[in-house]
Amino acid sequence: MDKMIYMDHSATTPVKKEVLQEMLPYFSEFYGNPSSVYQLSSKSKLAIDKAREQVAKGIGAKKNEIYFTGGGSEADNWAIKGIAYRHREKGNHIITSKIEHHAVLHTCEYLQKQGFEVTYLDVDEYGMVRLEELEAAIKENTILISIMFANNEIGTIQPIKEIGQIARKHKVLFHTDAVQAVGSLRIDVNEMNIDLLSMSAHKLYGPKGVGALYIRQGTRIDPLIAGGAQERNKRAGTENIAGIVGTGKAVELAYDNLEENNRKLIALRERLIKGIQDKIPHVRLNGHPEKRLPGNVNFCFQFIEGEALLLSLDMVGVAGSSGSACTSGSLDPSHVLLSIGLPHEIAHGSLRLSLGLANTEEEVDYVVDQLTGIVDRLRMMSPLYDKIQGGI
Amino acid sequence: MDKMIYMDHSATTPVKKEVLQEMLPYFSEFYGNPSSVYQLSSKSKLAIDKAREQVAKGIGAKKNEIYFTGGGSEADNWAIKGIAYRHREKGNHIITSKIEHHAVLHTCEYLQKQGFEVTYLDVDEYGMVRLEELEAAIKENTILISIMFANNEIGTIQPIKEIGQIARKHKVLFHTDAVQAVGSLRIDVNEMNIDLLSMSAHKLYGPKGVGALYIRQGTRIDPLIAGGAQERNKRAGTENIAGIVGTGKAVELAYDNLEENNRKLIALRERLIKGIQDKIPHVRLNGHPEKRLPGNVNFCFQFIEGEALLLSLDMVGVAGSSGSACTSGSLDPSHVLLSIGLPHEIAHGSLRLSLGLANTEEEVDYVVDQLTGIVDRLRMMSPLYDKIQGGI
Amino acid sequence: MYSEKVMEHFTQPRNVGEIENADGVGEVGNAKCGDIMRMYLKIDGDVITDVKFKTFGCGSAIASSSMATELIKGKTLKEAMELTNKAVADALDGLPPVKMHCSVLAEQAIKSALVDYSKKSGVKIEGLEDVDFDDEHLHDLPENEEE
Amino acid sequence: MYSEKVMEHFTQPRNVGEIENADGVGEVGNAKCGDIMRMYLKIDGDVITDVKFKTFGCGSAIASSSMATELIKGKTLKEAMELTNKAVADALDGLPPVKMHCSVLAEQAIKSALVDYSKKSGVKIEGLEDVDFDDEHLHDLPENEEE
Ligand SMILES: Cc1ncc(COP(=O)(O)O)c(C=O)c1O
Ligand SMILES: Cc1ncc(COP(=O)(O)O)c(C=O)c1O
Repeated sequence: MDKMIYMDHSATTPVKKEVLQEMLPYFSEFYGNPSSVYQLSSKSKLAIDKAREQVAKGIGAKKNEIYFTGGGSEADNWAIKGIAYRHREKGNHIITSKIEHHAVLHTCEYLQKQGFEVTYLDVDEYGMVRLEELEAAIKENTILISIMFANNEIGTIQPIKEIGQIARKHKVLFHTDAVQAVGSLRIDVNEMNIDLLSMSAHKLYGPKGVGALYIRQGTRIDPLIAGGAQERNKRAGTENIAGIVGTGKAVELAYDNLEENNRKLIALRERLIKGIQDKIPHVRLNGHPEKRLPGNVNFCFQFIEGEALLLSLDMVGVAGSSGSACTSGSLDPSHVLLSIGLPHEIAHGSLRLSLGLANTEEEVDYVVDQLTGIVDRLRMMSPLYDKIQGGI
Repeated sequence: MDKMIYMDHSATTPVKKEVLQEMLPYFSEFYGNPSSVYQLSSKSKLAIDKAREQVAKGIGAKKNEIYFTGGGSEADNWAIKGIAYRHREKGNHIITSKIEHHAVLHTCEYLQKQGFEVTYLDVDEYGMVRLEELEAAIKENTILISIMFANNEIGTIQPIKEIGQIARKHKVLFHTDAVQAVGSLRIDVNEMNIDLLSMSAHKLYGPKGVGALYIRQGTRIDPLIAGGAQERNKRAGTENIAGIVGTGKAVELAYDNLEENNRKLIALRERLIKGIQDKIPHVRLNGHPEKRLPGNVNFCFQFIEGEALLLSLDMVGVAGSSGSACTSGSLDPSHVLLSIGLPHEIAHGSLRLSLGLANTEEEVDYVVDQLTGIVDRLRMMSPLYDKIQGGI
Repeated sequence: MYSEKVMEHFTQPRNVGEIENADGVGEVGNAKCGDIMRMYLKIDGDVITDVKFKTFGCGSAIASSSMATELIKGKTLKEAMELTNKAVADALDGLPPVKMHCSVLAEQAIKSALVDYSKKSGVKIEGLEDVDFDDEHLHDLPENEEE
Repeated sequence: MYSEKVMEHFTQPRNVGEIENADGVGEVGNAKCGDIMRMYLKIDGDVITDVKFKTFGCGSAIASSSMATELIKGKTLKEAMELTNKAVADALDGLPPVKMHCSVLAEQAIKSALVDYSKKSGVKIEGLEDVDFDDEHLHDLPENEEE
């Protein structure tokens, strides 16, 4: 195979042709600043308005509850810091989980330095938050629960509706990092009692550097980026019109074809999982077997290290990712893999293949095939495998 | 004239053809997440690296001192909050001016609520900060001076080098909001003793929703957006590669042709200023007559209101802006115009025409012509003009 | 932003000007806030036979003045008293929320001119006592749901 | 990210495997940190006649092992003792800063095998006493200039 097989859609996705097409006029033609009075600007205003409507529709929100941001990380930071600072008088306790994205975890750690108290909930072996533990963690001074919708590494989908119910019952605000879920899963912020929800366009075939925060009407929150009156005084900065237009279109396309896309992705996912399990010994599927993102496959391959695996895959044209320390730029392997109870040496051997709309059965079979050889080769080099083989 | 005459380049600019051209491959072709291991990602990494170099070169900085952001407002918020929170132990006093952009002013006001102390310096009739006042305002607990490089409304350029010297002398960090200056004026962060500098791509023919903060090496600063390890652990979020590439290219182009462009812009500016002064009575040029942005023209037309002026200009195909309350979405006219000592009723009648590379002498003459008629018509309707004419 | 009707009345305002020896003249608003409206009425018995205005203000202030003068021209004093700001805005096919105060100003300018007429002529006009000419609080701030 | 040399030694590593009845065997690193290197030496008098390795680790760990074995094969014990991690990295046309610890590991694996040889054979090797096999602090954190 000569062309690249891209199986890292959870890291980012290419911008869809239709999405880019909608964006293009807003760079050099309809470039007016929406805050201006003249006619050129009304084009920008209308475009943003339409995108806001598209995004709102995707998650069952009202148009005026969508605030565009510079990405998923900004949305997470804003939601958590914005609520924390604004509601400090009411309380200073935040509940989150140990498997959140760093945009949530590092924000919470930052707030701890500023005097906030944070509970990091454990998860079970599949990466599920336990509802009883969540409810038991709520205290008088709890102001926010932040639990991700679906995990970016192992794909596990949380019981968001139930978490929302618990939050509502205790009158605590509920934020969910839905960066991996928007465009992949049906979401209804009302049915699910979600008060704040983060999303990022580049995970759903939209452009990078733009995202949105859903904020339930009436929710009091401090701005993260103060300044001009954009986004109804809540998020300053000249609007990234092309990016916003792309976000709207991407969300619309994703939800227009969700069931069909997901049927296809789940079939590919199961084929890939089965292929690996059938062909390669000493593997472990990470994440929940059913409650997982349609395109997510995550395995640990014992006795070998993930970066070596990725490099080898890259040599044969396959793009994936790993929770190994060598790829995370830190000393430890992925906090998510450790939180589901994996020992370090196993976690180092993880591989995530996240499928997308362009992947095919043929590609899946090719990847299984290549992987079999690669894993074998790396194991033959590994002193750990050696010990197992030798019965030591 | 049938085509629009755009004279609102200080609000935003169209993306240049060459800039968009460089950006395009990074949407759907070289879309790899730079944090990944495979080859596709190295394209993204290299592209960001090149852009960082281009931006750094533009302002005389080192490559590793440039941090990309989601725009100018984010850069301003980050610089000020990041320094304030990080250096709180050293002191809680910030000095800024009364004519800063809202991204700076509202951030400072926000910090005041959090226990910081802020001095807002007055400016003279031209909008200049007085150096003695600045120096006198520095106290034991001063941690940051934030003075904009050039004003977005009246175009006045501050004595940045001298401010930098004062800051250095007193060992206080110096941030400058150079959103209007980058790509319009020569900048050297070392010669000018600048420690932090904000910029925004869409003001210099780059894309919207992307900007950068220059942070002098060794400066300790808290992140505004925490999360992944992007931007050397200082600004989280998957990189807006296309936007960053566009920023780099836009800065490069601007500085490659700066002197030539500015000669042209200044000639147009002086023609426009002279035309208005010659043809229309009861006008006042706002801002410094010489120390002003090459493309900035700002007048007050007595007895009439700015929004009516803008609408009338729009009817004849001219796009401008005003500091009138009616266009700022607040009760009061521009804080900048009030700070240079204009009474409210005069400030309401302001018009900013900011010239760009595509404007021509012919367009300038047309605008002067149209403006003469429009101002006359509105004055004939105005009860204030009436009083003047009638000698009351 | 504005309806076509607003733009039409802004670009071709009706009844601009002054009336010499007007029977009633009213002025509301102030330059500090960016809008002043002055209305001139010519009154014959019970009927407003002519009306003119001068306005310093934004597009919708000028359009509101124009529309308001049109709506009361040839009408009785009672009918003029019944003109609401909403009627002015509706006749303009609506105004943006932040601009509604312009229509309020137009209503007040008429009432202020009627007060002047009433004072000068001694004719009592029902309802005029209750009019509040304080403009300062009429401006709407941009939408900000939370506070 | 990696030089061509690194990729070449990663994809076609030299001297992979074990030596039965090796004269010296050393193992450094630990699975927890994600890299283990084991080196086997065959020694004849003063000369390393054969060397093999097994490595659990990332691409640069495998490439460093491969290069290190190449650099000491056929060399004297003294020459092997003089091999620095920098020499390994240089021979690979450089390693990214965060990967320099891999070359350190390779140097240590050799020294550890020499220690084993020294113990088993009773042959004293100069300089071995000073070697520090603590690996934990070798990993570099991503650049963060300020702290
Ligand atoms: C001086 C100044 N600072 C900051 C900004 C904010 O930049 P942005 O709109 O890109 O966030 C602007 C423009 O809006 C500006 O003119
Ligand atoms: C679950 C999750 N949250 C947040 C983010 C951050 O989004 P972005 O990189 O767009 O800032 C990501 C992806 O990077 C993610 O997967």
